[in-house]
Amino acid sequence: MVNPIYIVAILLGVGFLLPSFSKGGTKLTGAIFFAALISVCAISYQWLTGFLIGDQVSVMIFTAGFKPPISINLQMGMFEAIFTGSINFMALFGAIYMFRQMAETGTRSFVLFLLMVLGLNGLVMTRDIFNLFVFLEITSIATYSLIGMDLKLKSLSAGFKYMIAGGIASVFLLLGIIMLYSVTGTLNIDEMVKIIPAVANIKILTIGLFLVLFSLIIEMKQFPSNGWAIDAYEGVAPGLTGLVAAIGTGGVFFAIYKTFPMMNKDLLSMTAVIGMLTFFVSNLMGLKQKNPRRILGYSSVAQMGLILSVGAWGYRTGAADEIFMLVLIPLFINHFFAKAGLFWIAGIVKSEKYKNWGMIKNNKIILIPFIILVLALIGLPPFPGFWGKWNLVLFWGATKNFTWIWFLLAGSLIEAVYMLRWLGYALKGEDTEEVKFDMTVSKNLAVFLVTSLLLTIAVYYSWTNEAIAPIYYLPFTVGLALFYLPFLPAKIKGFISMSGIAVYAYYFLPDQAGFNLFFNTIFLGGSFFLIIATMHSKGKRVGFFPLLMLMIGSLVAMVEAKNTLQFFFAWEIMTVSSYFLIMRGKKAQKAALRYVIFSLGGAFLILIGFGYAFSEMHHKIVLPISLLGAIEENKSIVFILISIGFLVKIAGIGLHTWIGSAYKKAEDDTTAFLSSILSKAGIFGFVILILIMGIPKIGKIDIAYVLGWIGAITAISGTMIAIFQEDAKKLLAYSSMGQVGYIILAMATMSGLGWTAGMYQVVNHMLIKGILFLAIAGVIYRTGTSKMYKMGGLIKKMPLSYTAVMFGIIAISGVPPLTGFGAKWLLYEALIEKGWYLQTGVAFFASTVAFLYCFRLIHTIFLGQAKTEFKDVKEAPVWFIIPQYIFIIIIMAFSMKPKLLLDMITFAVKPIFGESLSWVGDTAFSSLGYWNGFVVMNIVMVLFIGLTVLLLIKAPKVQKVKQFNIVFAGERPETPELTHFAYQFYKPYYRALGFLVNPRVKTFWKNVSNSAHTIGDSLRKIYTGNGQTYAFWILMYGLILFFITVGVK
Amino acid sequence: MIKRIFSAILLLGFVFVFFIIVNNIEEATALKGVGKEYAERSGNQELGAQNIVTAIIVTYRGLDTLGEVAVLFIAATGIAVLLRRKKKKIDPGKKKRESSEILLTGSTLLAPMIIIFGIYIFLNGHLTPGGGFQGGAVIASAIMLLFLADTSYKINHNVFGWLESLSGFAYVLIGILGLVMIGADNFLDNRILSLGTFGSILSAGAIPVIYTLIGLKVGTELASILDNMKGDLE
Amino acid sequence: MNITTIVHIIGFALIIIGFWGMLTQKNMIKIILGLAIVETGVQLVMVSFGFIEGRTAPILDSAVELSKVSSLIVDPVPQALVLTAIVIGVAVNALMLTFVIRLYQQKRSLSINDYKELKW
Amino acid sequence: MELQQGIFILMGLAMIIAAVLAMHVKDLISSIIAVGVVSLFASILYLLMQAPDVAMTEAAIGAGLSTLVFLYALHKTKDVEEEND
Repeated sequence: MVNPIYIVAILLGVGFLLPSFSKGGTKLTGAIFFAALISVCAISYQWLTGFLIGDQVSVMIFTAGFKPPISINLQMGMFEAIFTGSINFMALFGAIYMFRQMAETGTRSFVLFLLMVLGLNGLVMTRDIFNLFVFLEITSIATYSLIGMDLKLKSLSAGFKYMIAGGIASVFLLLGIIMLYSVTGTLNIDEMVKIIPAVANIKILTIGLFLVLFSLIIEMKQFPSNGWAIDAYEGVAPGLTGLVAAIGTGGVFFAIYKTFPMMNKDLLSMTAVIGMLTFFVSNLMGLKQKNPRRILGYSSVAQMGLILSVGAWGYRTGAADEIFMLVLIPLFINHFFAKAGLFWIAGIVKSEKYKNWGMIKNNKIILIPFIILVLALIGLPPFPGFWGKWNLVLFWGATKNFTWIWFLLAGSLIEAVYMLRWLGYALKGEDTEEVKFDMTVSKNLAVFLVTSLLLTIAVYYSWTNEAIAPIYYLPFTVGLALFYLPFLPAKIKGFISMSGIAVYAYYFLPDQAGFNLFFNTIFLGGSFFLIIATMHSKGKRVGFFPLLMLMIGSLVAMVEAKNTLQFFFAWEIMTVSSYFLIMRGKKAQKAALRYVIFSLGGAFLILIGFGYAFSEMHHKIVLPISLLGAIEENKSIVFILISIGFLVKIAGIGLHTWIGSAYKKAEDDTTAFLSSILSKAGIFGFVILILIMGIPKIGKIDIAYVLGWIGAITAISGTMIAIFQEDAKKLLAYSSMGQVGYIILAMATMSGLGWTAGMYQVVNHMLIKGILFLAIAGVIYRTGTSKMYKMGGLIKKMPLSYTAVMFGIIAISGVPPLTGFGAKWLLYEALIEKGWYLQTGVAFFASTVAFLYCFRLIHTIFLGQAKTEFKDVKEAPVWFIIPQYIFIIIIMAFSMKPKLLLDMITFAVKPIFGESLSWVGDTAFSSLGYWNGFVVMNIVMVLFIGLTVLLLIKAPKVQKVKQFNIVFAGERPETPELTHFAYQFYKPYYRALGFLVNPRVKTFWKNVSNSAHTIGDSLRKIYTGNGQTYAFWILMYGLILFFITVGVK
Repeated sequence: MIKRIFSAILLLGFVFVFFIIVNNIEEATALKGVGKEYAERSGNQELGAQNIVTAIIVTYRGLDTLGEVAVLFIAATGIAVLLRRKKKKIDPGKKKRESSEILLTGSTLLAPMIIIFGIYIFLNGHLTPGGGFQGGAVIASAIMLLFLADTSYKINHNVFGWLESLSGFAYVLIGILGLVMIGADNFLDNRILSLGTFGSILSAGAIPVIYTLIGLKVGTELASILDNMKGDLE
Repeated sequence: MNITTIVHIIGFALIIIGFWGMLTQKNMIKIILGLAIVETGVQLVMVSFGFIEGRTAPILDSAVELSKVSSLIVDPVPQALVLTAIVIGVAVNALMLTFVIRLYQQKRSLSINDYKELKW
Repeated sequence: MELQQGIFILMGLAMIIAAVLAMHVKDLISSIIAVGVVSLFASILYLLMQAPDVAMTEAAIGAGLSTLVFLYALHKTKDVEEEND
């Protein structure tokens, strides 16, 4: 192993020599410059592999031939190797990015760059506190000079403010060092740690420790004394800011981390509180930002705040090393690569407003890294940030620090909001021509290197995490494989996906049992047929099938999750893939953003619930799902939190505002998936949760009762909203919200019959929504519009779609003989048996109202007279028709022989809830009555066919009236459509019951987001841009903290 | 006006903090810890240097000084980068007033004396107070005198440039020599040369050599800072 | 009132005056001057931490008897630290001044209130 | 002991007055000179406190060079036309 001191020697030696070679031009000096950087990377790479793979033990390097207290020593341990390695490699990438700018400025900029890297390496390795000060000064002065290098007004003014703050910080650091020296008699950190316990009561020691800590906190850019830092992130050239944000803060963080062992308890908790405060407040302030660089500035200050807080926590609770490896490293690496990459992309896309980043949507070279880095930054799987956050919640849960978990996840949700809003504009923003790209090769190469390195680390993390066995990633394989075949036409990709599902089902379904088998068959079977519809598109449909398969894979992986980590991993992958699927729709940006915020909010609530659960389980890595049942202390909190998370997925009342716009704006066949397959994920979550934990009680209130009412109110409000919709897809969206409400109501009864009804409705709803959405998709495909009052009389042109919709409506409204009736019958039986009469009343009313929107759907689209522009409309493409009729055949089969379906359900429900239905031949006997599906079906079939034949023969000659020759007292209305009967079909009902439906919940959530924005807006006003005010804030902050921690005594 | 009031309140708070500090400082009556260690080691001439502060700066805490020289070097380079003239515009004929005869001859006579004094300072760094930094500063003041006295005086850039980078590189080389000659823990060790007789010019191993190099480097660097700052007007 | 406390008081007074200058003066060069005064104050405090009354400088010339060195000389370590701190302080001040020069060339104003483009 | 303490107090007062002057006087040149005086007094104080090395550094670099750097900076930030008075 090369002695790490050579890192210092090479960087300094080459730094000194370079000016003398400047005669040879920047070509020669550039070559020497890169040679120096690469050799330093090689040394740190050697040490890094030595530690990660080899059995290298941490090494002390002495200088001047004497042992530490006499001379300065450097240390190369595991943590130092990781930090120096990442700093050196990122410096290399940064050098590649900034090469052109540095070559223009001349050899001296290479010198400054080398010495900045020297300062950072020194900062990480030194064990002497004054040496820490010297290396900190080297880093700062080199950074100031690099900042001022491009001589722009913004960089210079930001640099000047940076220097004032740096000057004040070094003043406090010097005072702190001399005080520590005067008490402990040594300058070596390890020696100090040994001596401090003996002299702990001396006042000067605590003041000295406080001063050292405070000066390094200023350098770490913590709120509220970090105005200068955010101006620097905004003003300075992005190439450099990327580096400062990544390695600059990384080096300073390691410096402060080194001093933590010396600090006493309340200094550490002060740091932890400061860090978390910075994380939360900076994210809040990030909401109102317009300039991409300033957004990244706030986000990087926030992330470093979090990392500082976690480091302080580690030492405060004594679990420093374990937390360092499990939480701190993943979080740091995540911030490290994501920030550098994003700043560099911000450097390439020259635009001051994130709103017109729409330009990059057709420039793949920038778009793909941008997406990956934004996802990594938010901490979505499989990136390191996800594992870091998981372990952090695990740690805080185990030590019962629940408020910290709330702050952590609230902060990351806010960060997800403004980052995904930015991503939305990048994917779907409109093209504004004034954005120009600086597509120099070196810049893109640097971004590419950073992104690919981050991906490899992400894969390494996911692969080696023992909580998730590699077999667990099987469901995602087809999705990931399709990523690499974008060139294939849609049909072949569709076929590959279907065969993938079939093979998976063939191998894995047989050995599953109970609800896992039940839900797996729904997910796999449903999506198998729905994919047929997706093959209607002629083009390649790049990106659709991989995302679809990832979603389906995540559903299946969720079902097979053994422990909470696997479950949450699958849940988040599902959120991400469904977000991108919705995003594919035209102008789907707002809807997708609302959807993803709600789902992420729900996912974070689930994570908080797990956090509460960990407090009793003390499991190292993860908590097997089965053990969730063994929780006593905060059982109800865990249940409520996790169930709210699932309610978001099902669009329960109060959390439903995303469903209308998301289903409307997504592509038509994606909506079919969302409604029939994806909403069942929430149901599955409930099933697992209730099976393991049962539904706890809080004091007298039985949560099951509350859940029942939530289901009932969701059902009634979903259907009520649905009636008044003008748009077919919105109508069906709110109808699926209502139908799922029934399922929750059924499950809340916690009785055998209730659960059978619930599961029956699950299957029923999956089939019906599959038919209805695909039929509407066919109609929209042909007519181009989804507004119902624009259509009409399509029965002659699209008879097959008509019949499919008719079957769907009969099934959904519960009219015998189809499966709908079975679902309603079982539901009412269960509710009456349970004694919930009021809920039965509400459910009954809701199902009658449901029939209203079904009638509206079929009447406005298919019946009445055809509009002139749709007279040459052909039948929906065959790809849409096939899955609809397969589902109809299944429905017919289940209606004829309900036993087929009910056996499957009781097979799953019986072991838990016991026998609920007894069978005699084809009639099912429940406690209240009996039902024979077969007989009913035959009678109705006979009647139905008879009537239709009769009508067809005697079809009376109908007098054709031209549709719009309605004359209003002599003048023609200018928009005839609006006079069409289909427009505001239920106007009178609206007048009567409209008050139930006006968007109270929507305004509630609007107020929540507005208040967050205003708080953020008012908070950021403290950064007035005046360097002096920033200095004032730093000193005032120091004073306040001094009186809080060191106090007066 | 409010800003003054707030600053006044803030500084009153700091007065109070410093009052606490001054109250709690108990006066040191004897050396302890590392200070005592250095005194005893220099007492029995471990490094052969009479000036203990120099011994500490050059050898015991050699990495600090290496870092500090780097700080000065970065500052000089940074100032050169920041004050570089974008377009090589030669100043038009606005002739500066020629300085008087007495001033010219006086300065040309005095400057070498000051430079010799500077060299004396860093050569005797390990014996009497003073050393590389002080010597370098004196040399720079000599060059400052020439700048002030003779407005058309231009320092010879490539000589200064070569001197600066070579002395810096030599300093790092001595550090590496320590590693190569003595052992893995002896970066910047001064015992690569013999310690010589206590109190003589060529004693205390490599300390005088290191201090000369530092003296030259600091001298040239401060001179180039002054030259850049002076630079003909934009 | 021994000497170390006197010098401590002087040092801390300088720091207060320096901060006062930095916070209230508009002119950027005045701010840097304030910072210079603060640094001088800090250096004074550092040296005074190492001072022991009635002892001589840490130079082993004739006045200091080699065997009893540790009871005769002042603490050399703070002096070594201050030496480095002075040089670093001057380097930082010089760099800040070049920033001010360049800023002046952009906006022809030395007042810090005129450089507020980057805010919120 | 009284004499030495008296000298220190005197020096201290002089420095504090010079520093206050430096901050409050309007004309920049005199405030730079005042800071130079402060650092000169400081180097004398260092001498009295048995720190010759630090005294020399403070005198040479603190008082000498930094004052000059400040003067040069001031020189370059005045408007060009009224510079050759």
